[in-house]
Amino acid sequence: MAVTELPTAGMLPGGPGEGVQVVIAGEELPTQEMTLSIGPQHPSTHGVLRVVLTLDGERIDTATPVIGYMHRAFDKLSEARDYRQIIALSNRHDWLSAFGNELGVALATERLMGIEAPERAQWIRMLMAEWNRVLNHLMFLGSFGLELGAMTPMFYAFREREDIQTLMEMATGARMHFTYCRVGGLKEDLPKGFLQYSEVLVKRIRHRLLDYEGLLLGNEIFKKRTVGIGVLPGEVAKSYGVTGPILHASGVAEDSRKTEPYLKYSEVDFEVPVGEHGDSFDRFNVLYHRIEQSLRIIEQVHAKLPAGPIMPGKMPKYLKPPEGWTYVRTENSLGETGYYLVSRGDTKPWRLKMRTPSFHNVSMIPYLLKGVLLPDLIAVLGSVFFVVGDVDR
Amino acid sequence: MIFYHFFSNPWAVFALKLAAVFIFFLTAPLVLGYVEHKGLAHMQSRLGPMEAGRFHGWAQLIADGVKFIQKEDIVPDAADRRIFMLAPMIVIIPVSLVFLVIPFGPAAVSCHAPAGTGGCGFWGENFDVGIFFVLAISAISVIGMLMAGWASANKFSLIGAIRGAAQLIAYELPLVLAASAVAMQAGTLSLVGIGDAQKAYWFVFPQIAGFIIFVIASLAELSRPPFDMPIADSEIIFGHMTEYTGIRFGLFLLSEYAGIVSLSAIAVVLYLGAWHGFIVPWIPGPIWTLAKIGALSFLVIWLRATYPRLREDQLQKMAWKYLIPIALVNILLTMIFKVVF
Amino acid sequence: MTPDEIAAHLTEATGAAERSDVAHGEVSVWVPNDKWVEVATHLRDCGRCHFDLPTFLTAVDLEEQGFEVVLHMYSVRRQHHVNVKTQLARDEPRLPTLSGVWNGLNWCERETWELFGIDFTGHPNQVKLLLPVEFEGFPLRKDFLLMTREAKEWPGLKEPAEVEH
Amino acid sequence: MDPEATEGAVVSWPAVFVAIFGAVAALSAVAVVLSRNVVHAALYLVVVLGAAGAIFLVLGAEFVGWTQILIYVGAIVVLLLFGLMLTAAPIGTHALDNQQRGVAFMTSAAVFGVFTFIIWRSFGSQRIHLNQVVRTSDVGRSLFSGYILPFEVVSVLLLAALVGAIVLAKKD
Repeated sequence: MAVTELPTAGMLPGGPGEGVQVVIAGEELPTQEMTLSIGPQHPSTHGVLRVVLTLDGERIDTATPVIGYMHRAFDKLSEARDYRQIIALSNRHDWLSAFGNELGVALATERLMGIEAPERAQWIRMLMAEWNRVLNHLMFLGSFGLELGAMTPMFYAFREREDIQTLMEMATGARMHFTYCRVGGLKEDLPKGFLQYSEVLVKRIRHRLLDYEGLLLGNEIFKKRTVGIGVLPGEVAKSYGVTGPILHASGVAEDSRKTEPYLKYSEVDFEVPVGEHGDSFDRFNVLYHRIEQSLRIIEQVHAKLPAGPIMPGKMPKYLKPPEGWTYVRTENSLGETGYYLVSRGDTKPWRLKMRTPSFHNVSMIPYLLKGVLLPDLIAVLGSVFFVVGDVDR
Repeated sequence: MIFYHFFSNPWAVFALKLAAVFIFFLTAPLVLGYVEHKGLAHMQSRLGPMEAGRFHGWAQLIADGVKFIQKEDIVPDAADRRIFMLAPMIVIIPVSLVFLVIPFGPAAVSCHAPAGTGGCGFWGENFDVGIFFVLAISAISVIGMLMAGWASANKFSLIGAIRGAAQLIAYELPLVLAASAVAMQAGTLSLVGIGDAQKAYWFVFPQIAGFIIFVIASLAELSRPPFDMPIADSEIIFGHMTEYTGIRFGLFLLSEYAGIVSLSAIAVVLYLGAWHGFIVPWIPGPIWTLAKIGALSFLVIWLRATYPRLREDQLQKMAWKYLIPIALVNILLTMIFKVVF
Repeated sequence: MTPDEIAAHLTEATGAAERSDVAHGEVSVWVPNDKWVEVATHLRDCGRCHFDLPTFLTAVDLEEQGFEVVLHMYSVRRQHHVNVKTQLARDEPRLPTLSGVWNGLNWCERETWELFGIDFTGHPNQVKLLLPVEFEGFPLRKDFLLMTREAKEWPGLKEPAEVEH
Repeated sequence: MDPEATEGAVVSWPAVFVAIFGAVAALSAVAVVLSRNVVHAALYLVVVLGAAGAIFLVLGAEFVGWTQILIYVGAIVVLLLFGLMLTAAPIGTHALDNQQRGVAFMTSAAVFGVFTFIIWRSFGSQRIHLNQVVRTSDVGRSLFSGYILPFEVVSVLLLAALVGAIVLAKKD
């Protein structure tokens, strides 16, 4: 049984969601193909994603993601809500990076209205966004290990997440859906003791990251499972609109914090870790090093955080952006989260399109899964970081 | 006097031994399971069970057992009913039989036990071909696994069972080869004889390669991490056990932990000097055996906290390309050693 | 290239740009429907533009003016953006597919099709993506009302100060 | 196992056990053939082979008995089941019947006759002495002295099979 050559770059026959033709060599006995439905309730799909596989033995012929189980009609809902409500709606989608989602809505509205958040608010936003990024990456760091059978990193990751959630709770009052951003600034200033605890946490997490290095990155079996598995060339990644850590792992250092700095990212010093081969190991490695970079940014915020107000002195009573449109992109934890906002001068947006990284990551899955072994499905799926809420919106 | 009469009747002693073996078979997995709960928890910076039985959740597994018994025993509609129900027994019976031959101590000095009552000593039965018995009987469990996977009428179960069977076939060979090198070294197939032969030195020293192979192969036989692909939860839910509930599922779990204890015990007898102690040799042999079994079982648990799992083909490659050739060379070296010295 | 340069280049190179606009640092270029694929391909292949990352594709309901389809592209190498837009008639909106130009637009077009009812001709697999198969209607059209809102107006529609007592 | 019973009486305990296991083996063998489900057939085969192993054990040939179980039950039937499940073994009744019953019956009857004849002629008048357990060392000694040529021939045969299997598997 022969499987058609995999195109290394460029177009796929049929594209994602389409069955890729399998050529069965004529002279041999055709083996029976098996259809296996992974999900919607499956431990390794992070929510309700379903992947329909056709298998030849344990080798995957085609993989078709089936999404929509968590579709919550964000686009339609936001046409019936005002801007403050949308902030609360938006942070539900990628539930692992709630602050990053809110930030985009606030920035888009601010840009249309011509408001600029005060200095301090911008620094704090950056601080929160980076902590949120660490929170998000820790989750994937842990769960990826778990999917490969290493259960300990998961518990370690949750230990660290617990600490960070406590920190976030101090400022925002929430543990997951922070709703801390406001159009124009922030809900409240940082509470007393927040920065001290934040500094302690940076040190603690930096120290504990060594555990992950020992348990996963330096682990022979982990390397055997991930090196050379699910190779995604940079060109293919781009053609699918893949952004964030997955794109970085494929060797493309595209990060809007660098190329189009928003907030105060131009004033802090950090690097964009990139991978060499674009395999599962690289994606994981990039994620790990992104945490280190986020911690670096957080430390710089500690040092540079100015005093001042957190909301502009004079805000209009009603948020009514003037007629116009804009697209704001932010480098969220998993990649580019963008908001395409069209306003007709009303309290509600005329159209708000949420562009999420997970949607594009998942649309690329059929490419990565073709021809891999079923156990590698996990090594691949786990390294294509996505949150189902972020896929379906 | 009545005690004397009782103990002088070999059949009564044999019955007593059987009862002791049965109790050990039921309790050792529970203790091990509890150690796994707590040990794993502390390695992962959490507490583990804390409620059942008040003191550090010591009764957790008993509570689990009660729960398993109470739960409904569901047989899927599409399943092959009889085979589905039979499979857990086929898995657990061979594992329990292995406990019969584990020697915990040396033979008694004066002994008049008639044939068939197992002789005198801390074991259930002393077969002439003990090690062979262990390997043969534990191979039967695979059939139960295949039956469970096939009869469940679930694709995940079937994949799990097929993986399990492939794994067990591949690792049966290095296991037997490593064990036969020990048998050659000791000059006997009897487990008691092999234990006796380690009076001067433990076989782990001359047979270090064999020991490592034996441990790796045992882990694979037991489907324990890093070789737990047959039940890889993130891929195929729970392999051949996916459709099982209640007491039948409990039997599968019991057999897993009993398997850890029994294979650790066999490794202790084959390599780690059985009941022979060191530094403090006045401690009785059975306690030494138990301590060593405990240490080896703990290693099995420890590995679970440390390693991710390998892939099926990597596992097969390891067996056929490395373990089996090394085991064969090991036999050859043992042979030369035996002939020369 | 700066936004203005991109707009100028597009007008000049393809001759397809009807008009262009720069707002908040974002450039939009409106092209006719029949040049849609040609423009996208040109933007991908042309060395000066080199748009290699299709960010998203979506549509906006303009009510009586029909629909506006928006394709946002980014160039990783040149680090610039462009929004290519085209307007479609309200009845039977139809546009050639771009899933042959970029893999990543396959899902975007499926989504736009099911939410706006814009038919992408030549799409290899135009089936429901997010919505259940049996769902009827195109929810993101302005004439598709939210069920609950049909029954009762959103109570938070008016600010408390605006409510007449 | 009363020594007197084995010595004097016509019906000894081992004989009873051999009869029981023999009956189990025979019935299961019939079930293997009559079973319509290929996996059921394979599982009946396990019973047949297990009963054969048990007969060896009863007769004092421990090593041979356990070998029977290790090799046939633990490896060969597992391989068989493995192959069946990988190819086509649907659950439920699955028509496995073919129209060659007459030929099959004649063949098996012939094989049965030939084996019975040979075994009867070779061992017909011999008695098994159950008091002495066959020691593993004796088995080994006779295998490597009296039967060394057949042993080596079988080894070569297995080697050839192994090479053949590798060649077949390499084709992909």
